[in-house]
Amino acid sequence: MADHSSHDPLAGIPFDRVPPSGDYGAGGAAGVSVATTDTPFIALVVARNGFAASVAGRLGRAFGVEVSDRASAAIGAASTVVGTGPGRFLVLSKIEPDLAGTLRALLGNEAAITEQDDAFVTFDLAGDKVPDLLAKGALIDLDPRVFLPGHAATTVIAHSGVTLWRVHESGWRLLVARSLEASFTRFLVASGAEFGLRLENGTAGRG
Amino acid sequence: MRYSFLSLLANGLSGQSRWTPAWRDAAPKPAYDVIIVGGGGHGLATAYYLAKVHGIRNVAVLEKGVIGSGNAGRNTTIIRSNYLLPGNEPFYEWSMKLWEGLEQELNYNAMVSQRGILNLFHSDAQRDAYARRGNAMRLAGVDSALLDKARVKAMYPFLDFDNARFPIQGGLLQARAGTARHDAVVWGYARAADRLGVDIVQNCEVTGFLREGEAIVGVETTRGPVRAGKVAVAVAGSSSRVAGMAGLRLPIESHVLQAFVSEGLKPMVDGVITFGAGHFYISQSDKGGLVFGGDIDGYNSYAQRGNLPVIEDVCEGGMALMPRIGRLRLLRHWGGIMDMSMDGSPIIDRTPVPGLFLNAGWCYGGFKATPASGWCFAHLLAKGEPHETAGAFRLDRFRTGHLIDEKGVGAQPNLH
Amino acid sequence: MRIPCPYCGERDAHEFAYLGDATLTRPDPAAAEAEQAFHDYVYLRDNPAGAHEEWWYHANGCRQWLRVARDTRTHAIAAATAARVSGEPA
Amino acid sequence: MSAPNRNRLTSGGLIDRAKPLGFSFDGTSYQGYEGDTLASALLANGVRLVGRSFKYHRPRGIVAAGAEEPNALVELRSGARREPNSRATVTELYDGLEATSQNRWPSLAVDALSLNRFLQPFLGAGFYYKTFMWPAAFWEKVYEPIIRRAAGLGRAADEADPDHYEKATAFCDVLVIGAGPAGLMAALTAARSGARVILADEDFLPGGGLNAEAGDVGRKPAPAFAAEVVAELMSLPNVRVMTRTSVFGVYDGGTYGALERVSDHLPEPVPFQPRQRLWRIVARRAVLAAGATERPIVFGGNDRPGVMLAGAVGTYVQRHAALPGHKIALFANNDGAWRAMLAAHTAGAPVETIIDVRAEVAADLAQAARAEGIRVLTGAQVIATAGKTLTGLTVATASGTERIAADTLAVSGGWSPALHLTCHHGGKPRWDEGLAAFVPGACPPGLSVAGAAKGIFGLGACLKDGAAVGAEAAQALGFSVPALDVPEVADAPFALTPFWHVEGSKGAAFVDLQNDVTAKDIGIAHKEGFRSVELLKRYTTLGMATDQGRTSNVTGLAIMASLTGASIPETGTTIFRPPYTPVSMGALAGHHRAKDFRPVRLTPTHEWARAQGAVFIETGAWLRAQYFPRTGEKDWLETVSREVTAVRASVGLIDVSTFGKIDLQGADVGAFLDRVYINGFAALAVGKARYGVMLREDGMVMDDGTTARLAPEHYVMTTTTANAAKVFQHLEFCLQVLWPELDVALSSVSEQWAQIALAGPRARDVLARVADGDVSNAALPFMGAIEGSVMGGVKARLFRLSFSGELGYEIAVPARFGAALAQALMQAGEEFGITPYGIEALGVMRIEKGHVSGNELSGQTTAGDLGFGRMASTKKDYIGRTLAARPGLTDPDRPAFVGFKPVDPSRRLRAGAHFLKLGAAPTMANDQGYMTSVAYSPHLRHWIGLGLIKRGPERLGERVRAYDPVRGEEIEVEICAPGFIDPEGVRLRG
Repeated sequence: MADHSSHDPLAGIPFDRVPPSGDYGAGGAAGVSVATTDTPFIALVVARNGFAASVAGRLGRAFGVEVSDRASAAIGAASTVVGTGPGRFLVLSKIEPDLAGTLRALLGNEAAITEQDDAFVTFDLAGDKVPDLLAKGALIDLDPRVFLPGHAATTVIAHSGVTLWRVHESGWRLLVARSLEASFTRFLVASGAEFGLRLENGTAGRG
Repeated sequence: MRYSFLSLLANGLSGQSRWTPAWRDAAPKPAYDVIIVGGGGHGLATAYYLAKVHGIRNVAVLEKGVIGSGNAGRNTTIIRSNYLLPGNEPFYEWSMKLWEGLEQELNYNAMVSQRGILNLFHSDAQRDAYARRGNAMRLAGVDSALLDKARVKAMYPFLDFDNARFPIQGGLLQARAGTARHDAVVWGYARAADRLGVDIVQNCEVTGFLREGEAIVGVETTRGPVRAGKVAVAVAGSSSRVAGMAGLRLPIESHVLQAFVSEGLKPMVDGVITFGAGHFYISQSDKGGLVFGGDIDGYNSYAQRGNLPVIEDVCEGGMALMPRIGRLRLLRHWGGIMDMSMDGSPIIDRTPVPGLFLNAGWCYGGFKATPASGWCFAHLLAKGEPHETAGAFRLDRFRTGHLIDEKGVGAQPNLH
Repeated sequence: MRIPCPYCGERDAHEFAYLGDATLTRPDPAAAEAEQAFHDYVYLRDNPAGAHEEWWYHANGCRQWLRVARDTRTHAIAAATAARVSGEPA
Repeated sequence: MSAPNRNRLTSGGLIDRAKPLGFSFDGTSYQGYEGDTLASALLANGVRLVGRSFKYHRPRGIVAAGAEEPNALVELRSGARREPNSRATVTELYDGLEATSQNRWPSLAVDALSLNRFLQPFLGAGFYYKTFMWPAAFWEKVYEPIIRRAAGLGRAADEADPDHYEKATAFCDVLVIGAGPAGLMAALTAARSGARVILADEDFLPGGGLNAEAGDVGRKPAPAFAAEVVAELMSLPNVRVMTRTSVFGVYDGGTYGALERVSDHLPEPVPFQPRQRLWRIVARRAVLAAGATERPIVFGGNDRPGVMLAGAVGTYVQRHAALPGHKIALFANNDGAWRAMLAAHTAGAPVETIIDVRAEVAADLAQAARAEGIRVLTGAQVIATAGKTLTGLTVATASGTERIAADTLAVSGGWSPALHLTCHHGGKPRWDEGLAAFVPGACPPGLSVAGAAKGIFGLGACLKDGAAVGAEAAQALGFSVPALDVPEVADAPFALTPFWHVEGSKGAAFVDLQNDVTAKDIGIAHKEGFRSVELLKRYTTLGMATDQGRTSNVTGLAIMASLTGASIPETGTTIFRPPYTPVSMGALAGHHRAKDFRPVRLTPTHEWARAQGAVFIETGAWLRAQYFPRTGEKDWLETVSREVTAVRASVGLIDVSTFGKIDLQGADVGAFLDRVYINGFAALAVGKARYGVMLREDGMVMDDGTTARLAPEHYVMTTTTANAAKVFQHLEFCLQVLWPELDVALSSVSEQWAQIALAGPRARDVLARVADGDVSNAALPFMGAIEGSVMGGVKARLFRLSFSGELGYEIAVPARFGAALAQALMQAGEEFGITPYGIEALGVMRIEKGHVSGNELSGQTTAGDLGFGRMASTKKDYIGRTLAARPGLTDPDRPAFVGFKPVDPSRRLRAGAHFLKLGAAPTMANDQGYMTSVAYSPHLRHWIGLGLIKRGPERLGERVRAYDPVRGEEIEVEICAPGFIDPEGVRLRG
C-alpha cells in the first residue's frame, strides 16, 4: 500500500480519480479505516399506496429481521433492510443474485422494485474516530451514545447524498451514489487524515 | 446650506459649528397632494422627482422608522444596467444615466463609482447566454464587452485560473457599472427633496387607508390620519402587508437576502465581480471592506436575518473564486427583506384600487434602480401613465402572460 | 433552521427544497374562469408576516413533501407533516 | 534585541518563564513566554506604539486585553499566510511569531499620512459627502483612488491560502458560551446532571476573569480554582471543553456558529490539522456567559499610546506579569476600577495617582490607596494628555488644573455586558439605570444569560448565578440537577456614577478609536439631524469598525443623548449583528474550495474515456468527455468534425449516462404521464418509447426526454442531464401533493444504469455483435424499447432512439458494466472504424438534426415557440396547459424556433447573436430574436445555427442580420427549417 503522508493527503491525486488504497495522514495506528466495495446485490422497494406496513412485514419475515417503516437498518446475517423514506426500503443481500426477482415474487403488486446493485458504492468505516470524521460533513447527530447500532439516516455529507447506518459498535456503512465515489473518497481522506486513515479501495480497477 | 469646498472650509475654521440639519424633521400636515409610503431610496427619489420634474411639491414621505433603514441601508451598493430583456434593459439604463449625474444634481456626493462589473462565465453555454445579454445591451445603447480568459486574467490576476473546479473561461463586462454609497443616496435625495418643500416624516407608520367608497383618499398613521390626492406605496419588503391593508393580494413573496462585509483592507478588488459557477459576488468599499453576497436563503421571511447554510455557500464560492481571501475575516452579516416578484422583475403601476399606486417587486435589485424607480413612479403619479422605460412593469402582466423573466425560472420567487 | 421531518427526525433546512405557500389548491382546469383561477394559484400570495403554511421537499432525505407551519417573523417551526401519509391509500 | 522583558514582573502571572518564545514586531526581535499574548509580550518589552489609526493615521497603542481591542491590529505572519487586522490582544504568542504594523508609510514611527491631522478640522463626519463632486470625472480618477489607498487597514495575502480548513457539527443538550466564573459554574452544574455539555471559550486558557483575579476562590487562588473546575469538566465523558473557540452567531433551531482556532497558536498547522475549524453547534439550550467589556471615558488626547482600559492594565499585570508602564494613573468613575488598580499595585505595578470624577468615593478605598502612597484626586477630570507616547496628563480639579507625570493612564467608565449574542434574533437590549449599561432584552429561543453578561458584576454573584442558570437549563430538559456547592466570595457593592465625556477638554476626544470618530463628529451629526442611533452610526461610522464598537457604542449614544437632551434609551440601543468576532472566510468554506468546491460526478466510462485520450469538460456536476483528440489534429474543430463525420459515415459511441432516469411503476402511470406531459402516453404500447415535453404550471417548457413502456405498469423516463433532480422533485410534488390518489411509485435509477448511445449507419451491425438477442429492424424498430441482454448475459435495456439523426440506439447496462460495454462496442465496431465521440460532436449532430437542447429549453420558451405546438394534446388537461393559453404566450409575434445558415458559407455563426431585419437600425425595438445554438457542420461544410426569431416558421428563406457586436461580428443569415440533415428521417428509421 502506498503511504500518503505528505502535508496534504490529497496532493498529487487528480480530483477525477478515486484516491488509491493506502495509509493517509497522521502516522501510527489508523484512527479510521475505510473500505469500499460494490455491494453485490441491492434493490429499492417502494411500497405502493397503502402497503407500507405490509411490505415491511413481508420483508422482515423473508429476511428474518425486524423491519419497520422507519429510518432504521434491520441487519440480518445475509441481508439488511434500510428504511430510506416512508414505504421505501433499500434491501442489501450478500447472497441473492436475483434480488429484485426474489423481491418481486415476495411482494407482488404491493411494491415497485428496482435493481440498484450498481447505483451505490459501499463505504465501510471502522474505528473510534468515525463519528468525528463524519461530523465534518454531516449535520445530524452521530454521537455514538445517540446514534446506536441499527440507526440509519439518509442525509447530506459534504454536498453529497448519503444513506448511512451503524452496523455495530464501531462499524458504520455508507451508501454513496456511484458517480460520486472519487469525490466522496476525497472528502473522507481529507477529513480523516488527522486521525490517520487507511483506505482499502475494493472498487479500484473496475470500469 | 449648499455643500462646497467653501462650506467645508468655513465650517472647519469655525470648529464645525455652522452645519444645519440636512433635512427638516417634519410633522405630518392634514393633507397632501401625494403621500409616499416608505422613506427608502425609492420613496425619497419619487418625492424628489415629483417636486423637481413635475412641480408637485405638496408631498409627504411617511416612514415608519428613520429614512433609509430598510433595504436602502442594507444592500451591497451595486449599480449596473446589464439586463437582457427589453422590459428591463432600457429602464435600468435610464437609472444608470441618472446615477451618472446624480451628485451634481443633488449637491451630495453619493460616491457613484463606475469601476465596472464583470460577470464571469465558466462554460460555453454560459458564454453564449452572456453574449446574448451583451448584445441585447448593445441594442439598447448600453456598453458591454465579452472578455476572454486572458483579458479577465489581466484585470484580476488573483482569481483561481489554475485549480478551479469550474474554470473561468471569460466574462461579460459592463465598464460603466459600479457602486454607490447607499446611505448617501438616501440622504442626498432626502436633503434635495426637503429643499424643494417635501415633508419627510419619520417615525410615522401607516396603519391603514382612508377610503371614500372604493377610492383611497389618505392613510391612517401612528401620528394620525393624513389625506392625500394619491397614495403611492414604495415599501419593498413590506409590500404585501401594506397592499393587504387595501385588500390586495400581490404576486410577491418576501424573502431574506443576506449580505456580508469583511474587515477593512488595502485596495484589492477594483470593480464588482460575480462568480458564474456559484452564488458569490464581491466588490470593495472605499473604506476597504469587501462587500459580498450570494443567493437568497430561499424561504419566506420577515426576520431580517438568515442562516449558516447560505453564509457557508457564499464563502465557499468566495474561496473557489479568490483563494487568497482565506485568512480575511467576515466582519458582519445581515439580512434584508426582499419583495420577490413572481417573475423576478418589478412593478410600477396603478392598482385596481383608485387612488393607490404601487412600486414593488424589486427582488434583490432595488438599489441600482433607485433613481429610475423614483423618476418613473413620479411620472406615473404626475401624468397618470407609465414612463416609457417602465412600460413593461405592469401589475396585470401575470394575467396576460407578458412576463419579464430574466432567469427563466417561472413563478417561483426563491429561484429568481 | 431545523425542520422536524416526521420520518427522518430534525434536519437542517439545507437538506430541503422550498416551494412556498401550502394553502393553495390547484384549480379545476375544466371550471369556468379556470384561467383566472390558475393565475391566482400560480402568482398571488398572502405572504403573511407571521404564521405560514409552506411546502418543503426533503430532497436529500426521505423525499417527502412536507407541509411545514412556520412563523415568517421568527422562523419558529410549529409543525411539519407529510403531504401524503405513508401507508394510507389516499 | 532590546532588553528582554524589561517590563516583566519577576514572579506571578500565568506565564511559563521556563518557556521563552522569540517573536518579532516590525522586524525587531523580542522575547515573550508561553502564556503571553502578542499584546502582553509587547508591553513586557516596553513596546507602546503598535499601530496607526484609520482616518488620521494617529499613533496608537494597546488599549484592551481582549476582543474589544480597537487599536492594536497588526499583520501576522507573511507571504501567503499574511493575516491582516489581527488583534494583538487575542493573538496567542508562539515561537517565531512575526507581526508587522499596518496602515502606515513608510514606517510606524514616521507615517506620511499622519499629516492628515492638520486637515482634521476639515475632515469631520460626512465631509466626503459634501465635496469631491467637481469636476464629476475626478471622482473615480483622482479623489477615490486617494481615499481608497489611505483607507483600509491591513493587506490581504497575494497568494492562495495554503492552509486547510474544516467544518464540523456537534450536538449537545447545553452549550455554555464563556468559561469565566459564571460559565464554569453553569457548565459544571449542567454536566453533573448528566446532560451533554459543550463549554466553549475564545481564550486559550479557560477561566475568563478568574485568570486575572487577585483574590481567592474556594480557599484557592482564583486561577487555580478555575483550573480545577476545568479539569473536572474535561474528565467527564458527557462534556466537551472547547478552548480557542469563539461562538460567533446564533442561528435558527438552536444552531450556533463557532470558530475553533486549531492551529493559530503554532507557526503553521501540524500536518493534517486544519488551521481553523468552523463548528455548527446544535444545542437544545444555551447559556451565554460571555462576561462584560469595560468602556472608557472620552477626553481630549485619549488616544495616545499609554491610555488603556483599567481592567486591561489589571489583566496584563495579574495574568501576564507584564507592566504597561512605570508611572500609572487611573481615571475612573467607579469603585471596581479602584479595586483592580489596588490589586495591580499590590502585584507590583507602580500606581501613583487615582483620578476620580466623583467628589466622594468610598472611604475604605481612598484609605487603602493612600496607605499605598497613591495620590487620590476626587471630583477631578483628565482634560489633556502629552507625549508621543503618554508622558503626562493635565487634570482639572476643583482647585484648578495641574500636570501629572504618567506613562500609563488606566481609564474606566464602567462596564457593558457582552450581550451581543442575545441580539442575533432581533432582541433589543434594555437600559439599566442602576448599572448605567444595556442589559439583555429578549433572547433567542433556548438561550439564557448568566453572570456579567447580564449585568451581575460581583465575582461571588457571578459564580452563584452561573450555577443557577446552568441548573435551570438542564432541568428544563428533564435532567435532575444535584446541588452544587458554589464557593462563597464576598462581593463589594457596585458603585458607579455615570460619566461619559470630559467636555471642554483639549485636543481631539475619540469615541471610536478605530474609525477615528470624535466627540466633535457626534456634534456634527447632531447639528445635521443624524440623531437616531441608526443614522448616527451610518453618518459618522461610529461602531462600524472591526471591533463593532465594543468600547464606543454606549459612549457615543450617551454623548448624543446629552446633546439632544433625551435619555440614552430614547436615543437608541446598541444592536449587534453576527459574527461576535470576525470569522475567516477560509473556515466558512472548509473543505469546499479549489477542485473540492463541489463534488464531481464521473460517468461509468470515465476511466475508459481517459484511456481513449478524452478531453473532459465540466457540465453541471458532471465531468464528461468533450472530444477525443488524435495526434496531428490541429484544433478541437478538426477533432469534432472528424468524430461527426465518422458517425455519419459509419458508427460512433458516446456515454449518455448523465441523463436522469426515473422508473415509474403502478396502475396509473399512463394517466400520470398524461398529466405531466403535453402529449399523450396512456396509449403508448409496451416495448415502445415516445418523446415527451413537459411544462411548468406557468405554461413554459420545463424539460423534454423520452419515456419508454417496458411493461403494462412499468415505464422508464429520461430527463435532460441538467434537469434530472428538478424533474424528479416535480413528479414527486405531483404525486404526493396534487394527485396522491394515483398509484404510481417513483424510483431514481440514474446511478444504476450506464447508458451508451451508438449511432451511425453501422450501428445495428455493431449492436448485433454485442447484443444477445435479435436487434433487427423488425425486432427493434424505430422508437422501440426492449429488455434483453448483451455481452453474453449482461442484463440490458435497448432503446432505438436517435438524437443525431442517424440510425441510433441507447444501450443501458448496470453501471459496473458500462466501461466493459464501451470496450465491447469498440471491439465489435473495429472493422467499421467505430469512433468514440464527445459532447461537442453530440451537439453538432443534434444541431444538424434540429433538435432542441439546453440552450433552447431556457425556461423562457413555450411549446409553441419550440415547434411542439401540434404535439400538445387538446383532449386532456396537463400541467401548464391553462396558463400556456394566455395572450402573452400565444402571441404569434413571439420568437419561434428555426434554423439559420450563413449567406456567405465561409462565415462563422455565433450563439447569442441577435437578429435584425436587413437595413434595420440596431435598436432594442428592432430586435427580432437571437441565435440559440451554432455548430460547424462537416456534412454541409459551413456553420449552421438554431435560433428563435419572430414568426420564424413563416419566414423560411428570408435573410436577416445576425448582430453580434460583443464579438465584433455581424453577418447575413438565411432563415431555414431547423433540420439540416435528413429532414424526412429516412436514416434513423432505416
